[in-house]
Amino acid sequence: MTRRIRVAIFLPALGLFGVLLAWALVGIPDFGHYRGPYGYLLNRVALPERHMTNVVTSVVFDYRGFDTMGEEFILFAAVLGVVLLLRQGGREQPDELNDSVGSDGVRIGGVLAVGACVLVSLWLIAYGFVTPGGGFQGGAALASSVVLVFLVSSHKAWSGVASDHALDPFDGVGAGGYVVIGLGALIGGLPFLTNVLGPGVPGTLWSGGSAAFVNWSAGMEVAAANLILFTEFIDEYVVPLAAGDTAG
Amino acid sequence: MSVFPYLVAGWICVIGLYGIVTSKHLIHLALCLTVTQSSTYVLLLAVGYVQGGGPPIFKGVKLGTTAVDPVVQSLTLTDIVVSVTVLALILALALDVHDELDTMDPDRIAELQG
Amino acid sequence: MSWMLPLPVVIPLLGAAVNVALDHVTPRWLHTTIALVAVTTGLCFSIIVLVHSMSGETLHWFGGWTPRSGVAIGVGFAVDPLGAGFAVLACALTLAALLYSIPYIEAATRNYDALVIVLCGACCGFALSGDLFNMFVWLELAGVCGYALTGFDIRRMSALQGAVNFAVVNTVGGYFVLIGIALVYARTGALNLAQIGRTLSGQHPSGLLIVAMTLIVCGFLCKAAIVPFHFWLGDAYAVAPAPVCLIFAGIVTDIGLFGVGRVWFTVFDAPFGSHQRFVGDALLWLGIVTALVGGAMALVQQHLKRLLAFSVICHIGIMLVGLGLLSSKGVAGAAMMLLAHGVTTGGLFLAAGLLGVREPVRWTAGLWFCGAIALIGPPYVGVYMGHALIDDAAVELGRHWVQPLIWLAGALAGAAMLRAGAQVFLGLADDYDHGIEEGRDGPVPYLATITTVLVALGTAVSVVPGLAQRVVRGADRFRDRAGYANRVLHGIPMKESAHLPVVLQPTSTESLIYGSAALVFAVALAAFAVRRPDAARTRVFEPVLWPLRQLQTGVIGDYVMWVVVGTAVLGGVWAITLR
Amino acid sequence: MLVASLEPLQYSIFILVAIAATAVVLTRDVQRQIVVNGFYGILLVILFVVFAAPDVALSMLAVSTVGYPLVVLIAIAKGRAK
Repeated sequence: MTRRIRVAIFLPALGLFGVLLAWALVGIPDFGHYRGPYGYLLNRVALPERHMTNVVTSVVFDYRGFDTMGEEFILFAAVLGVVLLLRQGGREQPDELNDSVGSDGVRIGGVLAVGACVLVSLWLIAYGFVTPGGGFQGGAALASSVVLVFLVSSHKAWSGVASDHALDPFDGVGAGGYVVIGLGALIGGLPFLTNVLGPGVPGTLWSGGSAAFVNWSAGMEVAAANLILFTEFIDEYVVPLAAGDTAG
Repeated sequence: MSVFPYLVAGWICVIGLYGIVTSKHLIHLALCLTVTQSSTYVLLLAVGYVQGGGPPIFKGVKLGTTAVDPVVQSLTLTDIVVSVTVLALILALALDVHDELDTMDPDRIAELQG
Repeated sequence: MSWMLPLPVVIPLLGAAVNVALDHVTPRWLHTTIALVAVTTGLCFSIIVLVHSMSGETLHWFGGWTPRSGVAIGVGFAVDPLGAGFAVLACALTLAALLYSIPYIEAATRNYDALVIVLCGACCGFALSGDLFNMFVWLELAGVCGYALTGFDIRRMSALQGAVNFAVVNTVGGYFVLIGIALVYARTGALNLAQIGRTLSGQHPSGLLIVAMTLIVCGFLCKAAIVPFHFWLGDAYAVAPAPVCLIFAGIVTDIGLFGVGRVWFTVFDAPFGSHQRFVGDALLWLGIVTALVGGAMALVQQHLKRLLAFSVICHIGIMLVGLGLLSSKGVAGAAMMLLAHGVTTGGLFLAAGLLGVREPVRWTAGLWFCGAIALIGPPYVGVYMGHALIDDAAVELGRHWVQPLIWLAGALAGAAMLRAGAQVFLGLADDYDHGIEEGRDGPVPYLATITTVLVALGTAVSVVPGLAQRVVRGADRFRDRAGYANRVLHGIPMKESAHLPVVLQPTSTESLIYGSAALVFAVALAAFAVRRPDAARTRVFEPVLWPLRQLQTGVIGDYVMWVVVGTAVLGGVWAITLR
Repeated sequence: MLVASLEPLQYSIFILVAIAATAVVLTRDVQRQIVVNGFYGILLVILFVVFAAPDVALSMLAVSTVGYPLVVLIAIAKGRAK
């Protein structure tokens, strides 16, 4: 089938699809007039019952914590998949790759920046139950800040920070920790993922109860998973480059 | 025009699909997939929006203040973080295809496959 | 005992996490052991859950968030016998696949076991869940595992292309489901299936609901590979390693159909109940077309696993016919067929895998023919009981024309398998490219034993006394929207029901005749194709199938185009008929 | 009340997002596309803030500043290198 035939069949179908979609969308209650009841109920009860000021995080890690466990495992499985695909055939690590950034100023500034970003990320995870943030956002931010190490220093420094030997345990423990906390409640005779330690003190680090631990394990998992992913891609990029250097 | 935000979400979905079908490059295709996915974020958040409502965070705000729906936000935020890994998975497949066939044009790939 | 419900899901997931955490410090045999233990534990618990779900308490609210005055505030598992049975099947087939993989998959392949058991957990979660978004999460998880498992066998280029097509089509399908969920949420403000159904009951069918249903159903049908969403399946299943194909064919494809059934009988039955004929008929026709296309395409394949892939499409189509009849017997027929087909086809994929290990042996040939006959379904063999129940359901609704069409489709796929068996296993033709990667390791007796167990179980499904009656009872519960909502939202237990007999389900004379005729037809067609291959190819197969093959281009743009076309057409048809 | 007075801002950001999404799709050159996509990501972040969803905005920010660009740029570089 040529491209022209494909587009000729596709455009009318897409038009019909769009019309149907629009027909559905105009049936939604007017913008800004959400009718509930789910969200309104949670907004009402989350603070009094769970002592968490950030309702979104309480939904993510407490009310619908089981969904989040599934999402976390999507991350986990996708990373396993990327590793499986990119690490086929046991790629060699380059011995030495002279790609360090020349200026000391850049390096010092970079290290400071990395430190600051890491601190902000940890703060995002820790105070997720109080202010915007939480394990998912903080974990992603943490991984992003560690990638800065690669950008401001050398590949050598990077591979010291992010090797799969160091990261895989975090990945596994983060994902497994979530399940173990859930199972803990189950062994105690309560439903899976029951928040046994809550409610905590509103506005503090411990406002989450045991959901705070869930939050931290999710943060660990998200950060480790993203870092493994970035490591795999960076190696994919750097290693052939290094091989090219030595050959040329 | 108070359904305008939903229609924007619908448009993003449709244009993303258009990009996927007409794409000539697997990386382009993967990014179009993320565009289609972003339509779900826009739609979900628009659905849960309350006019005049603040974020569902009651830190320094009296409980009972009008706030938007927290559920759609929780559904969206995990999905966004996950989307990178799924994108990476598809790109990893695309890279392996490229290693073998030296092309990322879906039409050419099918041709070379026979 | 409701504490057991999460275990078939979380134990495999925990096993995978432990495997990865210990990745660099422990040997491979320990990983395999952990995986096997996790899946076996999941299997045991899912069997207990199945037994209890027949009568007892079957709810689990995660985090202890029970509904308040009919509003669900957490995620819940609500298990009925069909869901629990699906979880049992998922764990059992995964166990078989893992055992087969021990010698079959290279030891160097890291993370393989972990991905397989996460896939198992995801499928169980999908079957047990009572929450729309939670179902979506498990669907995505199963998808992500699936893409990676398809593409990792990198020695063959086509594996990658199959995986890319699989990934893109199913990702688009997933977005459709999510948009549908957003629409439903906008209307009802709920994610719990029972609560959505309750909110929508008595509501007038609106454009929003019609399109939401279209999107959710089409997203699920992408996973189930129903025409015209099916193109990716041939590409993907033909290239995945044999044990992975076993899991795909047995459970991953089927969760799409399961999802369609689940959302219809708990949610959309409420607003569209008075128009259910139109919904059912659309599914019925999609199913018939899928079955015939799958059967016909199977006939012309020269590649063993591709042939099996099209046979999967054929049988998925027949199951959709059963589902589309929307009656208890129809659903039960689909479930019986799912069981028999999943186990048998899985066994056949493993038999195909055996070819790569050693020279073809006669024992394998016997297995292959046994499995092929089980998939045709002569009286009381293999898929027969599923066929017979669907027949009964069709007759009850006055649709006699359904029977010959689906029996014909099954016979076409069966003929293709008989022909391939004669050519590949008995060596009646040399030019048959069976498409199996040679050079696998593994002790043949060990692998053949697993294969034999699966084929034997699949063949014997129809003669298990009392099974069909229990599946029909399960289907009754699967369809009971009001009872489901009462149990989930208000904790009202079900009524005590009469004890079921443990005897063979009687079937109609028509089914007996059709079953026998299908076998005769398949054998005759296969014999013709083997004896006069050129005549068969040039006069019969090629002219009929040329257009179908032209569509199977392998270009991802074409496949996504068909997804949009299918969704738009189905949505248009429902927009006209359901208003 | 503050948000209610931002009606024109809401509409303009919606229009911008729609235009940017279209631009991402229509940019056929992948190197240019990743730049446009970064811009689209930032617009989405702003949109999420307008929707009173700071959590989602943070999520998008973390992902669209490093995640998408890094992964895609390396894929592009890899594609060019061969």
